[in-house]
Amino acid sequence: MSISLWFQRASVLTALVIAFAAAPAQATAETLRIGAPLALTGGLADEGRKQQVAYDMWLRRVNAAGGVQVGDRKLKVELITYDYQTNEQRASQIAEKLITQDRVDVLTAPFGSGHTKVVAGVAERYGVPVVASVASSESVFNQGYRYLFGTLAPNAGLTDALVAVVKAQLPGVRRVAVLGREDVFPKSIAASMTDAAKRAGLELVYDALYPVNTMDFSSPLSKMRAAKPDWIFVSGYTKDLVLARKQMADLGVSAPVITMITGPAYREFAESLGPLAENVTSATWWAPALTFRSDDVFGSTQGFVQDFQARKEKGEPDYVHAAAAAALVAVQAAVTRAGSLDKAKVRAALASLKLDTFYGPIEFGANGMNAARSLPIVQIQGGKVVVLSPEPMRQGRLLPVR
Amino acid sequence: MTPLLELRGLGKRFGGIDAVRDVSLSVAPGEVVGLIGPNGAGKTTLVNLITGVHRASRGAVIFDGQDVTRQWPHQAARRGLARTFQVVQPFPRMTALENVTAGALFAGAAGSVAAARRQAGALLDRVGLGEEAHKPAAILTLPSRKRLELAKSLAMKPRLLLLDEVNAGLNSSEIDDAVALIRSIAAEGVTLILIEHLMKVVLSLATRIVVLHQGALIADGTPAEVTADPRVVEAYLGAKFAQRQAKALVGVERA
Amino acid sequence: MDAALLVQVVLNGILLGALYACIAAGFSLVWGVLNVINMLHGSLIILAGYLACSLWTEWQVHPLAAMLPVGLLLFLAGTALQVLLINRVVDRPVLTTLTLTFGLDMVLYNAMNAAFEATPRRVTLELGRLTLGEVVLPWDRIVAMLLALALTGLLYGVLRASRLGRAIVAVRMDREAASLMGIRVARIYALTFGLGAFMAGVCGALLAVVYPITTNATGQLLGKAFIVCVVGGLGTVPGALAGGLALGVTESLGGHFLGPQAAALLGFGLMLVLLVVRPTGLLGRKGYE
Amino acid sequence: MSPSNATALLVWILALAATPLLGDNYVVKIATFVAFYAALALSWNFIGGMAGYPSFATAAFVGLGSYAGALVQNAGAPLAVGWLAGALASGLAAVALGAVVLRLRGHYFAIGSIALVEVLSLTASWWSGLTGGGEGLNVAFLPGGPDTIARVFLYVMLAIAILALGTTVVVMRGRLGFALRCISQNEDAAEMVGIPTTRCKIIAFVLSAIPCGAAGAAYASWVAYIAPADAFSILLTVKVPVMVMLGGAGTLIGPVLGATALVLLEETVWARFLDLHQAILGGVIVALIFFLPGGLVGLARRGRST
Repeated sequence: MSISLWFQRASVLTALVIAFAAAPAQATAETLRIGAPLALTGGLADEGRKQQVAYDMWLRRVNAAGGVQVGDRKLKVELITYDYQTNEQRASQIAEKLITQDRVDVLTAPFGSGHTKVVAGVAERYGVPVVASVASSESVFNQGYRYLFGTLAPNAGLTDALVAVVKAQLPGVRRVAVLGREDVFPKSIAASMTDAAKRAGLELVYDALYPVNTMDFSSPLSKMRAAKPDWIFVSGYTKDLVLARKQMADLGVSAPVITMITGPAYREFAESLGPLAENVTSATWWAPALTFRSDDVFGSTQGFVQDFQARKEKGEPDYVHAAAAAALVAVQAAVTRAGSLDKAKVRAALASLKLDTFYGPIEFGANGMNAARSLPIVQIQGGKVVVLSPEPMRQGRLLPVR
Repeated sequence: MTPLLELRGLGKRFGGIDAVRDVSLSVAPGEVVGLIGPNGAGKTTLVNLITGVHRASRGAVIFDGQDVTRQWPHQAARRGLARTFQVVQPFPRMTALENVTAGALFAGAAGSVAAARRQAGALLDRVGLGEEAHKPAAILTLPSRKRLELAKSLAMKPRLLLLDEVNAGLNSSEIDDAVALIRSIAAEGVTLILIEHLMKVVLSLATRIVVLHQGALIADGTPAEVTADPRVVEAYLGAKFAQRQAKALVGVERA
Repeated sequence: MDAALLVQVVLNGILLGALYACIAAGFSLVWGVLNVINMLHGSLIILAGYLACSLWTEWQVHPLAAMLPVGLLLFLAGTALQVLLINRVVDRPVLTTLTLTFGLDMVLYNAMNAAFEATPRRVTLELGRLTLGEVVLPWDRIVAMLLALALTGLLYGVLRASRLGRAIVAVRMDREAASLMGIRVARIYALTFGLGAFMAGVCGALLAVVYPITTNATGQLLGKAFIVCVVGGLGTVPGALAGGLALGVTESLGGHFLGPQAAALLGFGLMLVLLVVRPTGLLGRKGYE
Repeated sequence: MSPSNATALLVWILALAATPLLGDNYVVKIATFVAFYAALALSWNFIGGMAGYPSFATAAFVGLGSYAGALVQNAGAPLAVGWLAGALASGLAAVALGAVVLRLRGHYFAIGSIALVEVLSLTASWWSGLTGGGEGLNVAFLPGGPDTIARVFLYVMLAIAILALGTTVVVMRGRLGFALRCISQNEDAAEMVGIPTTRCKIIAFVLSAIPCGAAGAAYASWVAYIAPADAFSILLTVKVPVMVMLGGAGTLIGPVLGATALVLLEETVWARFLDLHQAILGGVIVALIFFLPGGLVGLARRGRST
């Protein structure tokens, strides 16, 4: 090969790598820089977009109010987002890019529980606080990361509240069937459910896990029908739950109580199922009907809901929107309390935070998870999400499925 | 002298058809045996059984005293049992030189790739493909490809070489060159089995002729005996050929 | 083990298998005739599903009525795609055609994500169910069974009787010989790919009733099409039907006796065993490399 | 190996090795991924480029390496032992799976190899007793500051890539390389000239598995958490052959060039076009098929021969 050609190729390679070295490090006026890896494409694109909307709602309110109070001055907030394509390698690359090139002060976590752990691993090494908005399984917080926090309360809180409501309002329910998805959150919530059911003296008549991209539930449902349950509990993503509910109707599988974790909390669940969604219950971390006293940038739960509807978004916000915005509310409070952008101080402020927000009280426990508290149990009645508990915000009674 | 190759009651069934039925034969080292018979008589199947391409349904193949019935083709090649293909099978995107080098490197057990390459070069010159050494095999003409096949087989340092219609599709002058080449190979002591339809080639090279018909051996003897055998005439040679042959032999005896 | 439950499980398997056959039919045709692995097939089905959902939500067009128009639309798109792009590499090695269709799939996937967003949507229409004593059969899956039989029958008829069909079979058997007989092979490839896309379209429209349509289901559909083709065998029309039913029943029984996770493993296990024992598949013919 | 190839590869290695001095940890991480994918591409080249068997089993070996490495490390073994365990596990799996899948050719082999990825992924998620199933598996979190960790894994991945490179050179120059080229062009003729085709194919498959297993194990320690869906990624198993085709299959420098080009291309395209990047990347792959049949190396060679 002629020398010129060789030289050409070698220099191209070197130039490419060097070009990356001198990445743009813009020097800008001092601002609070928050990095947000979002799944805008790939399997979690749907949920990623909700986080994006929630972050933007908070950002508009904060910057409209002049920024975040840090010590004696107010700093504008800059939100840097990249699409990690629901891909683990991309998530870890983006975490590194946000920390080293964009020099963010705080990170929010991606939607996927597994991907949250990957980002948290990178952030822990740099000592950058990460506030996750949609990770509620203990297994996400079991690596002893000191810089990882999550606004969702642990799963056990959900299932205990659920069992309490059902035992109180439908005492006849005895036989429970549990079908969980073999995935971080759905699997651990299914396990909490079986545990809560046993503790409450209910009889577990069916307990199984289905693989990640299941296209058919007829065999587990047929078996479940033979077990004649009073209560059918299914966990998974919206796609799985819609398919399962439809196939239950197809195969004549039913029970007085049908719980699908977190299906009813999403607008798409009721939209995709229509009449089949009636009286399906779920536990969730937040519902628009809950009214909380809040000293945060939204003022109140209603303030948050009005902001959402003002953006011409369809329907009402769900727990993903609320938890995502709450994560940034917690960051704002921590930065103000720490009075500086120093990461260790912000972490300490987050760890000792006690805050009432539109989303509910936020108090991070030892492992970084938001403390358990009475979590709302909801049911779809007449196509709308109705809160069955906790007591002060109850809107209706638990109705059995026809 | 122990035979180099011995077939004992060899048989092969494909579904309902008996392609080869109960063939027993032995070939001594240095012999040049012509294997003839009508199309579909099972000649190529017999070659495939001997070289391990097909597994025999019945009987045994003994090579150099060793039972090789269940051998893989590459084991046959390494034992010095080489064959050419009726439809030539080169490595298309490799040059002629590399094709022959392959033979020398593996079955021919050359010390290194470089040594194999040298041996290949010499063989290409011998078969008259010297100038086309660096052309890809795919673009060679049919006669050149046939010579390439021969060179590749020689590179494998064979003790027994099965030539499956190596002259098919050649014109008369090309056939004469090929026959001369095959004669020189036999002269080096390589045992040959010639599968041929061209009686001219068989008669000029073979010291013994074996006739296969519908999967079974119907004759095994000297060229003269076989061409006179009525069953062979009726099955394959045809009456006209037999008479011409008889007249030619009479002339030879008288001269 | 009461008999009714076992009958139910087997029938579930057969109806599921019919769905798998619908999904795989177009894919098997394209692979069989063009010897091209069409990675776009899953996205084409989902595209048809989105179209059926939009027709339903905007103009209340019943998906069963939407099947034909959506199918024809995809037929045109498929034919165009084949003529413009795929025809030019159709005789290149497997890696090339597979990578090409993988690249096209990324483009289509991104376009659908931008146009329709990933939120799962479904035609909220309950076709109800047929109850025979203890056994229950959902109507939408029965329709899928009828569709699978119709598609197989249509294809069988077209390939057997029509001139186009004879040409497609000839091309499948030996491309060079077919072109020597005066068959414009490129045109046959275009029409065959179009026919494959048509079958994806029809199946997608029906699927909009059975499954929530979302872009991240394309991979699963493709995976099932792979298995069905290998199990059923390429090059034969009933191959997709046989493969689909075999896979459906295996997954249903596997799921019943060993649990849902085992069902998926069994599906792939069945494929691997058949790949080795009988690469031409249950009904396939030899010489199908 | 021609001098120009050797120099180009040396420049490539030095450029990657120098990134910790030239840029921040993000650039080091990109360089580490370039080395990671170069190792995978070079491994694929043994079975896909040289033997002509279009394998889509890369993700199966990477995932298996990750789990084997993680389990060994969690059992207390030092890092390097974990990585060796990953390499060994994938190598042994390649022997067993190869004996099954390598009996197939063309499309059937391609589909069979993809099936391996799915089967291993489903097994990992079903066998939750050992692997934590869908919940994933934590891997021992390595102490050390971000800079040191970034450098450690850059050099580990680079070392694996260099090992794969060295093996490629040795194989291409020796008998095995020649045999694999014969197999890829005409397997029956290869058998007839004395090449034990089955054994050679399995060796090529094992060679294509070992670096993947090591890279998978190293990746697990680097990321400190693995889960079935990401460890056995279908996207990766298709992307690696595309990289080799982009560079030029069956050559020495092709895989390295292809891996580097695609990783850097993804970086530039992805960062600039937030929601169209996947379509653009798809478009690039389509363009590659039409305008670069022989890959970048083919382009260079065509440049030279005209």
